Amino acid sequence: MIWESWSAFWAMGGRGFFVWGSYGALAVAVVAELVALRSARKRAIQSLQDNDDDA
Amino acid sequence: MKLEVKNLAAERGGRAVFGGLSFTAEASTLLRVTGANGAGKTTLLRILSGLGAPVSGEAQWRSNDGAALTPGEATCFVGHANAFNESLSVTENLSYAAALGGLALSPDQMISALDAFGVKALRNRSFGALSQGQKKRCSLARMLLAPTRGSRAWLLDEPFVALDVDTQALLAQLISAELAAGALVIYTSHQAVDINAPVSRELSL
Amino acid sequence: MARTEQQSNEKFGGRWFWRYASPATFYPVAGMIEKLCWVAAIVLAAIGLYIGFFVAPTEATQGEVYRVIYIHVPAAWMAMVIYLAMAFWAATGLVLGTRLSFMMSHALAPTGAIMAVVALITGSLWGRPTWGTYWVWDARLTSTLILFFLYVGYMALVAAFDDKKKGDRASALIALVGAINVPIIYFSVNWWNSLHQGSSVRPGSSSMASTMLTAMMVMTFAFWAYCIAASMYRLRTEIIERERNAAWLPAAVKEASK
Amino acid sequence: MSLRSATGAVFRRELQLFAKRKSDWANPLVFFLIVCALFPFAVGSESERLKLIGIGVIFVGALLAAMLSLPRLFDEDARDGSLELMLTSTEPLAALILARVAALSLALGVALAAVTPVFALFYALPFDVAGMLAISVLMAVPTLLLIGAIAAALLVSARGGAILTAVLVLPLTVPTLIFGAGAALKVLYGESPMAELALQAAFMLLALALCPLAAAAALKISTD
Repeated sequence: MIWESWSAFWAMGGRGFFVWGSYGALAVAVVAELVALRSARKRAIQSLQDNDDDA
Repeated sequence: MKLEVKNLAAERGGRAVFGGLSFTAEASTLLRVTGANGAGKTTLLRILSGLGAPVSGEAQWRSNDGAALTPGEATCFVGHANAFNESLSVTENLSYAAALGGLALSPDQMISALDAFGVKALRNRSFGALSQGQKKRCSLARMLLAPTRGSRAWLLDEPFVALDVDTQALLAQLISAELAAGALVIYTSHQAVDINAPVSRELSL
Repeated sequence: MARTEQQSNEKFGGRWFWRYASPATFYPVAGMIEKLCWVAAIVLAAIGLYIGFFVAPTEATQGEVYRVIYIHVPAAWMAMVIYLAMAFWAATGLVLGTRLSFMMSHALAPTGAIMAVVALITGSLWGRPTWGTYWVWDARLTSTLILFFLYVGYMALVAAFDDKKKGDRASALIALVGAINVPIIYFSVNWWNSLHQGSSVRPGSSSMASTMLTAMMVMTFAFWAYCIAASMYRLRTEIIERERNAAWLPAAVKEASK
Repeated sequence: MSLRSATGAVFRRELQLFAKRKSDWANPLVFFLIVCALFPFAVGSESERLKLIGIGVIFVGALLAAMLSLPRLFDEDARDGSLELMLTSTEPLAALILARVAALSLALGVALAAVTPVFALFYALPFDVAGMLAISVLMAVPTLLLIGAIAAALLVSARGGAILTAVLVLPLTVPTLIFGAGAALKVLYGESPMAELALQAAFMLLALALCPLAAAAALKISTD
């Protein structure tokens, strides 16, 4: 363990905002992409089923 | 002039319009393409003229001695649009069309082509200033630009639409003359028009 | 020589690789690749972050903020790599006419654009404490910005065509044009940057301890896995949308959602 | 022989159109003038400050003005059907497109380069910088139009063509912008602009070799 305490870990030597901000931005981007992927898939399957009903 | 179509399939906007189309057409043949709206008549003409690409199969033009020709060398396509620029004069437009078609055009020949459609007097007018009927006739004069008659197959998409009775008869006459000179004429038409032809066939899509 | 898919099928129909050009065959394969990559992405990210945050020491000149490079550098690389992959599939599609290839490049583009955005945001967050400002016209950041514009143009072009086949070919062509331009843009931006005295400090440019390097490499593999998984997921959605009339599809979708 | 007459016809027609419709030629110049006149209102009128931004403003203004002319390459022809003449020509499409872009570059490039030194005076730039800027603009316009021809060809039949053309083309003009404006900057700093000019020429040649082929492929795709 290179950190003296958890609070030192979160502080990141005073640069916490930039380090965690970066990781936060990545997390937001990934979550947004996953949500978008999910909803696009749902829409596709929904319209596929509508297609079946028509037939 | 000869056309060989083998197993041609085409689609428009992602939908198949026709498939498995095979036929050959020899010189002096008049081929009328018929079919309901959306059957692919225009699509077929566009493929034959090299404007469109088939999904599968092929259409091959050949000269009388059997050598393969590109659609550009073998055909003259006249579609719905006039293909003339409104700001330029009739002769400027015609000589542009001739140069792109690989035809060496003499001034005399241009005048006689316009004369055949009775629009010789309009040759120096700006195309945009003409009436619809005059525009159509000027634009049809493109078919007569080839130096020797019968050297290019005519592909005409609904050529009789928007023509008055006299011009229709005139066009029918010109087509007959072209066929007599050994050309191949393929056209689409909803209306039946009397055209004198050595061989007359119909292709139903 | 460009062919249509049918014409390629006549030529390559019997070969082994041709089977995988069919959406029906590739749909379940994509599903397997996707599952594998989700797992790999999570495991590798966990390992990489552990090494990066708990094993790798503090960097001598930049302090703790250097830990941003574990995501900044992989994201910038992925933005680049995905563009090349996109162009590769676009070229394949143009030559063979295979619709699966076009779908592949459509599926890659959004993930590539997101990677470019992540690289830009993390780069400027890294830049604030290091350069004193959020944005410096640094060569690498600037190139990534232009790469992002290329992604946006590509996606806008795909959306501009109602005729899917036309959109496929048109966007593939622009992807290729972009791919030829990318090295030229990188070269000229570098030239411009050296002329206008940009910053010389860059994320990851100073000497790095081997544990830092290890963490960065592991994270890079995690990013690869994530990007492959996300694009495979998007590819399968696109297959569902575009092959909606195919007989095999409902069964395959049901099988996958079990 | 017939290749020469076909490309010659395309070239001549473009110039005839410019001669008949003066506004096609005047509007980009007026646009260019207005763009250049707007900036001082935004940044202030001190000549030292204007000198610094002048090169960039004029160069970007010229690129945007040239880009506004891209739709005229194929859009009107597609509407009136004369694009079909090009597509069914016996001569290679790429050569015809090259002739067309060459005529447009000649008309527009010369016009834009001719007014560039005048605009340079607005920005208190010395004469040698103004001259170099004119040369740069003259070299950049063909490169931009060549790259732009690809996008214009792709978007002949697409929705929202004009703005999308800009989105596709502008990022690709970055190298031209860097070296074009860079050459003038070098002169402003009293250094030799030869390296920038050579690179700009190299890009132009590369565009000359590749873009007509790509634009021909693009036109086939969008009109199929």
